[in-house]
Amino acid sequence: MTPGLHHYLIVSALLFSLGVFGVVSRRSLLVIYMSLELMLNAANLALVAFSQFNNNLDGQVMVFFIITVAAAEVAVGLALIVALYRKRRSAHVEDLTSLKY
Amino acid sequence: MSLSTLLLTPFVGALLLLLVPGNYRVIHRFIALVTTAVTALEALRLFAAFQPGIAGIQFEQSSAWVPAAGFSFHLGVDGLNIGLVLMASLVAFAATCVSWDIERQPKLFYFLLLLMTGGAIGAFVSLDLFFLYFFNELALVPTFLMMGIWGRGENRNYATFQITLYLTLGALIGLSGLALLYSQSGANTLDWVVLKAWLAENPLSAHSQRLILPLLLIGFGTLVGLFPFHSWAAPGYAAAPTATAMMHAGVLKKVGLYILLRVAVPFLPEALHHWMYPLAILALGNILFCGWVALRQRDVLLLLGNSSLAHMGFCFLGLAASGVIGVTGVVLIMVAHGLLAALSFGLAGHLVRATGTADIDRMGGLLKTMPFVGTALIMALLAGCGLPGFANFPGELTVMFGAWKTLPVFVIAAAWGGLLIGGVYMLRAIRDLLHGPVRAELPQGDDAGCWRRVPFLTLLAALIFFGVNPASLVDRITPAAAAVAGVPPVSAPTAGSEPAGHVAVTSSPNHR
Amino acid sequence: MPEFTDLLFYAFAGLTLLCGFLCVANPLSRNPVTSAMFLVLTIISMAGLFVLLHAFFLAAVQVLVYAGAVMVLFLFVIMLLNIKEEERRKMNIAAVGVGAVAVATLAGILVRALWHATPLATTATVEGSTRTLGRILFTRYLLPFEVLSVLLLVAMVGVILLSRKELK
Amino acid sequence: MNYSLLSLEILVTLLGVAVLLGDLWIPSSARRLLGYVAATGIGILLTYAVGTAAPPDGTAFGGMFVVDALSNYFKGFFLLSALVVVLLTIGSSESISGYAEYCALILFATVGMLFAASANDFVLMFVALELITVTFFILVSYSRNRSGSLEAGVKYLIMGALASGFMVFGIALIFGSAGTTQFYEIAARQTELGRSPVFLIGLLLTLVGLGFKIAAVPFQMWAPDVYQGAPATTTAFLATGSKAAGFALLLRVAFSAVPDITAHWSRLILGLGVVTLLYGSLCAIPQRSVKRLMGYSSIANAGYLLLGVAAVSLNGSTAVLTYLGGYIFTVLAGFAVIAVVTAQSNSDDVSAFAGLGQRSPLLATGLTVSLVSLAGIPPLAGFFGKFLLLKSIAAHAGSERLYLVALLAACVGVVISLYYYFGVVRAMFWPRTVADLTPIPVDGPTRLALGICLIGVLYLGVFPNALVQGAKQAAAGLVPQTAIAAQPVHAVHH
Amino acid sequence: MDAHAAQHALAATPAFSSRPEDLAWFILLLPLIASASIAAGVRRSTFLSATLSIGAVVAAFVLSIALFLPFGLGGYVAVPSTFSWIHAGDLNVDLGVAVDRLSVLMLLIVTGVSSLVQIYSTAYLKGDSGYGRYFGSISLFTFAMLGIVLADNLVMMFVFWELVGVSSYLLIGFWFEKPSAADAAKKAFLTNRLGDFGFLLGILMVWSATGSVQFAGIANALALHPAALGSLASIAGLLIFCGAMGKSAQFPLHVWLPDAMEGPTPVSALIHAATMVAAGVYMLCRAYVIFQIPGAWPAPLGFLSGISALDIIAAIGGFTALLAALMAVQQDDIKRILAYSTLSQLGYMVMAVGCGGPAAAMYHLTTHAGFKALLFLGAGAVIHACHHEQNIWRMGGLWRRLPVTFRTFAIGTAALAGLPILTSGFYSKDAILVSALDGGHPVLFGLGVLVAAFTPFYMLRLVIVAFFGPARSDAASHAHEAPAAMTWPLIALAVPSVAVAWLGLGDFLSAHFDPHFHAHEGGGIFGPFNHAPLAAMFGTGALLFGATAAFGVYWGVAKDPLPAQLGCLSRAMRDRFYFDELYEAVFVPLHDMIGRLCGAIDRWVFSGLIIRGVHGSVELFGRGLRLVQTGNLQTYTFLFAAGVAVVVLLATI
Repeated sequence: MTPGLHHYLIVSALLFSLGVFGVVSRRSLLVIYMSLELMLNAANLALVAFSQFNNNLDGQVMVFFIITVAAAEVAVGLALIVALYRKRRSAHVEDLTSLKY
Repeated sequence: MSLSTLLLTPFVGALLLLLVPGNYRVIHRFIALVTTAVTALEALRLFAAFQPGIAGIQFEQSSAWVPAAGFSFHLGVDGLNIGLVLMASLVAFAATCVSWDIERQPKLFYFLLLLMTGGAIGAFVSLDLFFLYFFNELALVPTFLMMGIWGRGENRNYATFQITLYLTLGALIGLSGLALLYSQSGANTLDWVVLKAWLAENPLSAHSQRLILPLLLIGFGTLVGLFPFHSWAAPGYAAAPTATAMMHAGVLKKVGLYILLRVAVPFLPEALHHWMYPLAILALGNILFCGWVALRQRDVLLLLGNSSLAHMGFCFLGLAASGVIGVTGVVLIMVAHGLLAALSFGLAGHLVRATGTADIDRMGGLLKTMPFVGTALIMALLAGCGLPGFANFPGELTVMFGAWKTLPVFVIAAAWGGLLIGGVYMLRAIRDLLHGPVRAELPQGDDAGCWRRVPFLTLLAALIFFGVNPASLVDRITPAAAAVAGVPPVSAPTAGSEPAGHVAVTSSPNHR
Repeated sequence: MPEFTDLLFYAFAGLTLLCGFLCVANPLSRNPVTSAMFLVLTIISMAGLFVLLHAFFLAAVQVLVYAGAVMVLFLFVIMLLNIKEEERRKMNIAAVGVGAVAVATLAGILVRALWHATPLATTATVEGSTRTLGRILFTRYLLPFEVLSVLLLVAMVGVILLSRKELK
Repeated sequence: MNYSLLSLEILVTLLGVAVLLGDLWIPSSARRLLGYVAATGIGILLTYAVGTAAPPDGTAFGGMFVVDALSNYFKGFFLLSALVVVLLTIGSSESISGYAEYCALILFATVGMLFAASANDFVLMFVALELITVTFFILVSYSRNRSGSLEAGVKYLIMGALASGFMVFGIALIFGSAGTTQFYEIAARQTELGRSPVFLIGLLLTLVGLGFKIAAVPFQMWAPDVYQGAPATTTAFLATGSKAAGFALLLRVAFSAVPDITAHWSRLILGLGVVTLLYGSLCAIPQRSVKRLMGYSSIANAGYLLLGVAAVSLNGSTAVLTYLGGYIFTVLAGFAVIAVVTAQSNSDDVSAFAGLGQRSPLLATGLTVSLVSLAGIPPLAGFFGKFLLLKSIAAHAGSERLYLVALLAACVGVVISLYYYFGVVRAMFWPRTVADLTPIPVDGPTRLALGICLIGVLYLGVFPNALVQGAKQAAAGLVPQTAIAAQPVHAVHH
Repeated sequence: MDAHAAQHALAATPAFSSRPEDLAWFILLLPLIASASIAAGVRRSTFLSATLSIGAVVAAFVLSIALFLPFGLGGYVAVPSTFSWIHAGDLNVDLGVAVDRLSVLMLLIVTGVSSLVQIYSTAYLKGDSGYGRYFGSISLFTFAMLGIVLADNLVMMFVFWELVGVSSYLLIGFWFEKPSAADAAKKAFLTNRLGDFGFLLGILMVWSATGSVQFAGIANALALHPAALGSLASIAGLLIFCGAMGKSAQFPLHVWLPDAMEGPTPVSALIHAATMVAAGVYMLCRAYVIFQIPGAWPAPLGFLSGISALDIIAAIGGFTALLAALMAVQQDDIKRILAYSTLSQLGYMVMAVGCGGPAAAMYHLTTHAGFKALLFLGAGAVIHACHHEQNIWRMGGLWRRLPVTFRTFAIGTAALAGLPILTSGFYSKDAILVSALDGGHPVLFGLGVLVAAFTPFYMLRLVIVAFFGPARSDAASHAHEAPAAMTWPLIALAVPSVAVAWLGLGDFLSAHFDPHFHAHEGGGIFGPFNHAPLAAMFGTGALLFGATAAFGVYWGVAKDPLPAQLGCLSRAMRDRFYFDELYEAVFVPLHDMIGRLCGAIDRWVFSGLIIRGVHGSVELFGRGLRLVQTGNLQTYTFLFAAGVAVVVLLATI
C-alpha cells in the first residue's frame, strides 16, 4: 500500500502522543524536556507531510521556524535546569514542590 | 440649587477632608458636620420646593455618560424618592453628629461616612437604574471598613464579612435582574424614564417578567432583609459603629426597596401579581418571624435589628399589594423607618457607650439616670410599635388599607398582629431598660448634653412632623405612586378560590 | 507490489516510533543518556521520512541542528550535571496508568481524526530545496523570521544570565 | 509594503537593544539610569501609540500583520503595562543582578506582545507567543537566589513548552487542512473547514495553547505556583501583559478566523468560563500568600473574561476588552503595592500586610482600591467591565438556561472573591495592635507607577466612556468580513 | 394649605370664633399646647406646669360649656371641618371634628373631670419629683381623649384611641421605678392593643365595603345599602367591638384595669373611671350605625345566624358586669374595689348598647363619670390621709376624722348604688334595665338586677369597713382631712352625682340616636316609675336587698366573715377567678415559646445551618480543591493532557 497523507499523519500523531506520554510519566526534568522535543518533532513531521501532499512549501518554512524556536527553548530551558540543579542538587520533579496548594 | 449640587456636596466634603492633614481632628469633624448639615438643608429646600400633586419628574438633570452602552447620568426626583432624599440627608447629618466619640483615625471615619452619604443620596436621586446600583454599591466598602475598624463586639469579624458578602450577593443577583431587563426589554437602556416610555409601548412578555422578577426580588430583597434572606442584618447592626448602623439600617436598606418600587411595580406588574402570594407570605415571615425573634433578644442592638427587619415586612406587604395605596404606604414607611431606625440605633449606641454593655438584663431604670435619652428612646420604641403621632403609623396604616383590597384577610390580620408582637417586645424593652429600679452596678453614664441632643431632636422632629402631617408626604407621593402603580394588575382570580371577605369587598356597590 | 520507497516509509516510520517509544518509556533503562540516544535515533529516522517527503533541506537541518546541536547540548548537560539514572523511587503505577489512559485517549482522538485526512492537492510537485525555501522564507515569512531573531537574542541573553555565577 | 505599520515594534526592539548596550558603558552604580531610559522611552512610545500619531490601519506581509483598532487598543495597554513594571523595578535596581538585561527582557517581551496584538496569521502568532513565553521563562526565574523563583521558572518552562507543543501540532493540522494559516483566508472558508475534523482538532489544540496563556481551566495549573514564585514585578507583567496578549489572540482567532465555529462552541466556552471562575475563586479562599492569591484571582478573572467570549456578540467582545482595560490598571496597582511590601518584609504572607493602613496609607489605599476593583465594586474600573460582561451574558439568559446559570455562577464567584480580597483588606486595616508600625518608604518611580494606576482605576471607574468607546471600536474591527451574529449560531453541522 | 399649618393658624384664631367646629378644634388643641410646652421645658417649674395644664383644661371646659349651651337650648347642626391627612387612591382620611350632642356632652365630661382631677392632683402629688412630667402626661391624655370624642371618622378615632393608650401607659407607669407600676403600665397598654387589633381590622372591613371611614359617610352608605358588608356584617361589628373591649375592659380583656390602680389615684379617677374606659362605650355609640345593620355571618359560621353582633356584645357586657361585681365583693384594697366596680358598671353600659339602648349607655356613662371620679378621688383622699394605706381592713372610723371626704364619698356610693330619686345613678341604671327589657333580653335584665343588688353590697362593705367602726391601724387613727385643693373637687363632683338627674339628659341623648324621638309626657323625677315601673321596682328592690345584706354582714365586724362562709368561692372571687393566672400560664408562655422557637430557628437554622453551613462548606470545598495544585509537575502535566483530551472530546461530540 502506497503510504498516503494519513499514514504520515498517524505516525506523527503517535509520535506526538508518545511525547505527551513521556512528559506525563517521566520524572527527570531532562527526559521530560526530551519528550517535549519529541512533540515538536511530531509537529514537524506533520507539517512536512502536509507540505508535500498539499503541494505547498509553507509547511516546510514553518518547520524551520519550529526548529529554531525549539533550539532557543532548549537553550534557555537547559540553562534553567542547570541553574536549578546547582541550587537544589536535583533535577527531579518530586523535588520541585515547594510551591503548592 | 439642583440635585447635582446636592449629590456633589458630600463628595466635595470628602475630598476636602482628604486635604486636611491627619492630626487636625476638630477640623475633620467640623468639615463632616458642615457638609452633612449643608446637604440636609439643601435636601430640605428641595423638599419644600417640590411641587406636590404632580406625577412627573422634577428637578431633572441629564447628561450622557456611556452612550456606547446606553447609560446616562440622569438625576431627578418624583414622589417616590423626594422623601427618601430628605430622610437620607437628615440621617446622614444625625449620623455625623453622633460620631463624636470616634477616637481612632477620625479622618478616615468621616471620609467613609461622607462617601456612604454620597452613595445613599446618589442612589436615591439617580433615575438611571445603573447609577442607582452604582451608588448603592459605593457604600459597600465604607460599611466593611467602618464595621471592621470601629465596630464592636466579639462577633465583629464574622458579622462584617457576613453583611458584606450577603449584601453583595444580593446586589449582584439584583444586578443580573437589571441586566436581564436591559436585554429583554429591547430598549437598550436602563434609564428609567426612557424605559418607562418604551415599556408602555412594548410591555415585557409574561415570560420575561417572570424571569426577571424573582431575581430582583431575591436580590434586592436581600438588601432589605427579606425573610429568609435576613440573617445578615441584626448581627451586622449590632457589630457596626453607631453611625454606620444608623446609615445602613436607616438609609441604605431602603435602596433595595426603592429599586423594587421603581422597577418591579411599573415594569413587571404581571409577574408581581403572579408572585403576590409568595411575597406576602415572605413579608409575613419578616413581620411575624423576625418579630418573634426580636422577642427573644437580650441585646438591645439585636433587638432593634430584628425589629427593623419586622418593619421591612410591611414594606414587602405593600409591595405585594401594589396599587396606589400600597405603594404610597411603602414609601411612607421607608421614610419613617429610615428616620426611626437611625434614631433608635443612635440612642441605643449612646446607651451602650454610656453603660458599657448592650445586655438588656444588665440595665434598668435608665430613665432616671438619663432622662433625655431615656425619653427619646421610649418615643422611638413606641414609634416602632406603630404608635400614632409618629410617621410610621400612617405608613403602616396605609399599607394595611392598600393590602386589604388585594390580599387575603388572614395575611392582613397576621401582619397587624405583628405590630402586636412589636408592642410586646418594645414594651418589654422599655420595662427592662428604662423602667424599674436603677441598677447600682452600672456606670453612671452621662445623659446627652445640649449639643448631643441635636441629632436625636432632629430625627424626632422629622418623625413627629410626618406623623402628625403625613399629607405633606402623601400629597407628594401619591401622583408618582399612581404613575408607577397605574397599570392595574390582572383581575383577581375567580371568586371561588377567594376567601369570603374578598368577595364582599370586590362586590361592594359603594366601592369608590 | 509495494515499491521500495513505500517499504522505506514503513521502515523509517517503524524505526521512528520504536525509538520514540524507547526514548520516553525504555523498559530496560531509565538512564537519561539512553533516552537522549534514542531521541537522536528518532530524529535521524525522521530525517529519513523527510527525505521521502522531498524535504531535503529540512532533513539536513534536522540532522545537523537537532541531532548535531540540540542533542549534544542535552548530553552535555547530562554529563555536566552527572545525572545518573532516575533514582529507583517507587514508580507510581497508578499515576502512570492513568496518564497512559489519558494519553491513549488523546492518541485515539488524533488518530481517528487524522485517518480521514485528505490531501488538498492531487499531485505533489514541490521540492524542499534550499533555494525555494529560502525564497519563501525571506519574502512571505520575513516578519516571523525577524521576530525569531529577537527570540534568539533573548535566548542568548537568558542563557548567559541564567548560567553565570551570582553577582551581587 | 508600509513598514511604518511596524514602527512601534521596531522602536521597542531598538529600545531594548539600546538598554542592553547601554549597560556596557554605564557604571554599575548608575544602573538605575537604564531604568529611567527604558521608562522614558516606553512613555514616549505610549503617548505615540495612543495619540494621534499612531500608525494608520492597514496590513503588511500579505495580511500576516494587521494594524487595526483592536491591535492599537491592546498595544496601548501592553506599553502601559511595561511602563509600570519598569517603573516598579527602578527602586530595586541595585538589588537585581543584571538589571539592564531585566529591563531589556521586559522590552523584548513587550515586542512579542505587540506582535501578538497584530498577528493575523497562525505562524506569526506562534512566533510572537514563543517570544513572550521564552522571555518569561527567564523573567520568572530571575531571582536566582530564591529557589522559589527557579522552581517557578522550571514549572513555567515545562508547562509552557508543553502548551507550545500542543499549539504547534494544532497549527500543523490547521495548515494541513486549510492550506493556509492566515486568519482572513480561513474565515472565508470556515463553513467548509468546520466540517473537517482535522481542522477542528487543530483549532482546539491551538486554543489549548492560548488557554495556557490566559490560565483557563484545565490549563491553569501553572499560574498559582508561577505567580507565587516569580519576582513580584515579573508576576505583574505576567498577569497583565501576557494574559492580555493571550486574550488578544483568543479574540482574533475566535472572531476573526472562525466566528461561526466559536458560536458553535459557545456553550463549551461558557462552561469552561464558569468552571474557571469558580475554581479560581474557591482555591483562593484559604490562601495566605498574597501573590499566590493573585494567581488564583487571575484564574478567576480569566473565567469571567471567557464568559464574555462565550457571549459571542459585539457586546460580549466589547465587555471583554473593557474588562481587560480596567483589569490591567487594577492588577498593576495591586502588584505595585505587593512589590514594595514583599521587598520590605521579604514575605508575601498576609501577615506582612498587617497594619499597612497605618504604616503607609498610600500603599494601603492602593492595594485596597486594587482589590476592591478586582472584586468589581463601583466606582472603580473593575466594576464597569464586570457589569458589561454580566449584561452580555444576560442577553442570552432569557432564552438559554445555561447562560442564566452562568450569570448566577458569576455572581457567586464575585461574592467568593470578595471574601478573600477583603480578607487582605482586613489585614491591612483592622488590627488594633500591630507589632511593627515603622512606615514603609515608597520611592518616586513606584509612587508614579502607583499614581498612574490608581488614577486610571478611578477614572475608568467613573468615566468609562472613552474606554468603552475604544473597546467597542476594537471589537467591531474584529470581524471585517463576516458580521458577528447576535445569537449563537449553529453553523457547523456534522 | 397643608393641614399642619392650618392647625397652627387655627390655634391662633380668637377663641370666640363663630363656628362651633373651630371652637371644637380649639378645645382639642388647648391641652396639646399645654402638654407640648411642658415637655419642651416648662416641666422644670412645678408651678408653671401645673398652672399651664390646669389653665388649659379649665379653658377647654369653659369652651365646652359654650359649645354645649346652644344644644341645650335647642341645638344646631355643625358642619364638620376637615384637613387632609392621607389621600391616596381610594383611601381618604381627613382630620375632622364631629360636633353633635354626643360629642359635646362627652367634651363636658372629659374637660370637667379632668379639670377637677388636675386641681386635686396639685395637692395629691405635692413634692413628687415627677410633678412636671405628671401634668405633661395628663394634658396629653386629655388631648387624646378629646380627640376620640371629637373624631368624625374611624381612623382619626383610632389614632387618638392609640394615643389614649400610650398616655395612660405613661400615667399608670408614672412611678416607673416601682416594678409593679411598670408592669401594670405594660400590661394595660398591651391588653389595649390586643383590642385595637380587632378594631383596625373592623375599620378596614367597613372601609372596603362602604368606601369611607367617616361616620357620616358610613351611615349614608349603609342607609343606601344595608347589606354592603355582606356576610361580614356581624364580624365587622364584633371586630370594632374588640376595640371597645380593650379600652372599656370587657371580658376577656378586663385584666388590665385592676392592675392599673398602680398609678397615682387621681389618674385612676380620670382614666379608669371617667374617661378612657368610657371611650369604648362612647365609640360603640358613635359607630352604632354599623351595629344596627342586619347581622350576617360567613358560611363557616352559619350556625350563628339569628344572633346579631349586638346580642353578643350585650351578653359580654352582662357577663362582665356580673363577674366584676363578684370579684369586687371580696377585694380589700380600696382602689381595687372601685376598679372592679368600674368594670361592673362598664359591663352594664356595654350591655345597654347591646340591648339597643345606646342612649341609656351614654346616660349611665355620664352619671358614672361623675360619681366614680368622686369615689376615686375620695379614695385618694383616704389613702393620702392614711399614709398610702390602701387596705380597708386597716382603716376604720374615718367618718369622724375625714368629714368632707366621708360625706362626698357617701354621696358617690349612693349614686353608684342607684339610690332612687335622689341620685343620678338611679336614673341611668334604670334606663339600662329598661333597655334590656325593651330590647327583649329578659335574662340580661335579670342579670342587671342581680348586679344592681351586688353593687350596694360591696360599696356599703367598703364604706362600713373603712369609715365606721374603730380605727384598725395607727395610720387610720391619725388620719386628718386633706387640703382644700383635694376636698373642693370632691364637693364639686358630688353636685352632679345628685343633680344631673334632673336635667333630662336621657331625653337629650335619645334625641341624638332617634331623630324622631319625643320626650315622654310626664317625665320629671318620678319618670321611671311611670314609664317602666317594673324596671324601677326591681332596681330599687335590688338596692334594698344589697344594702340590707351589707349592713347585716359587715356592721361591726373586725374581719371579713365571708371567706369563712363561702370557702373557696370567696377565694376565687378574691383572686379574680384566676384569669390573670390563666393568662400567665397559657398565653404568655405560649407566646414566649413561639418566640423561643423562632429565635432557635433563626439562630440554628438560618444563621447556623444555612449561612454558616454555606460559608463553611464553600471554604471547605476551596480547601479541598486547592489540594489539586500539588506542586508536582507530573500532576500538572497529567491534568493538562487529560484536560486537552476532555476539551477535545467535549468540543467534537
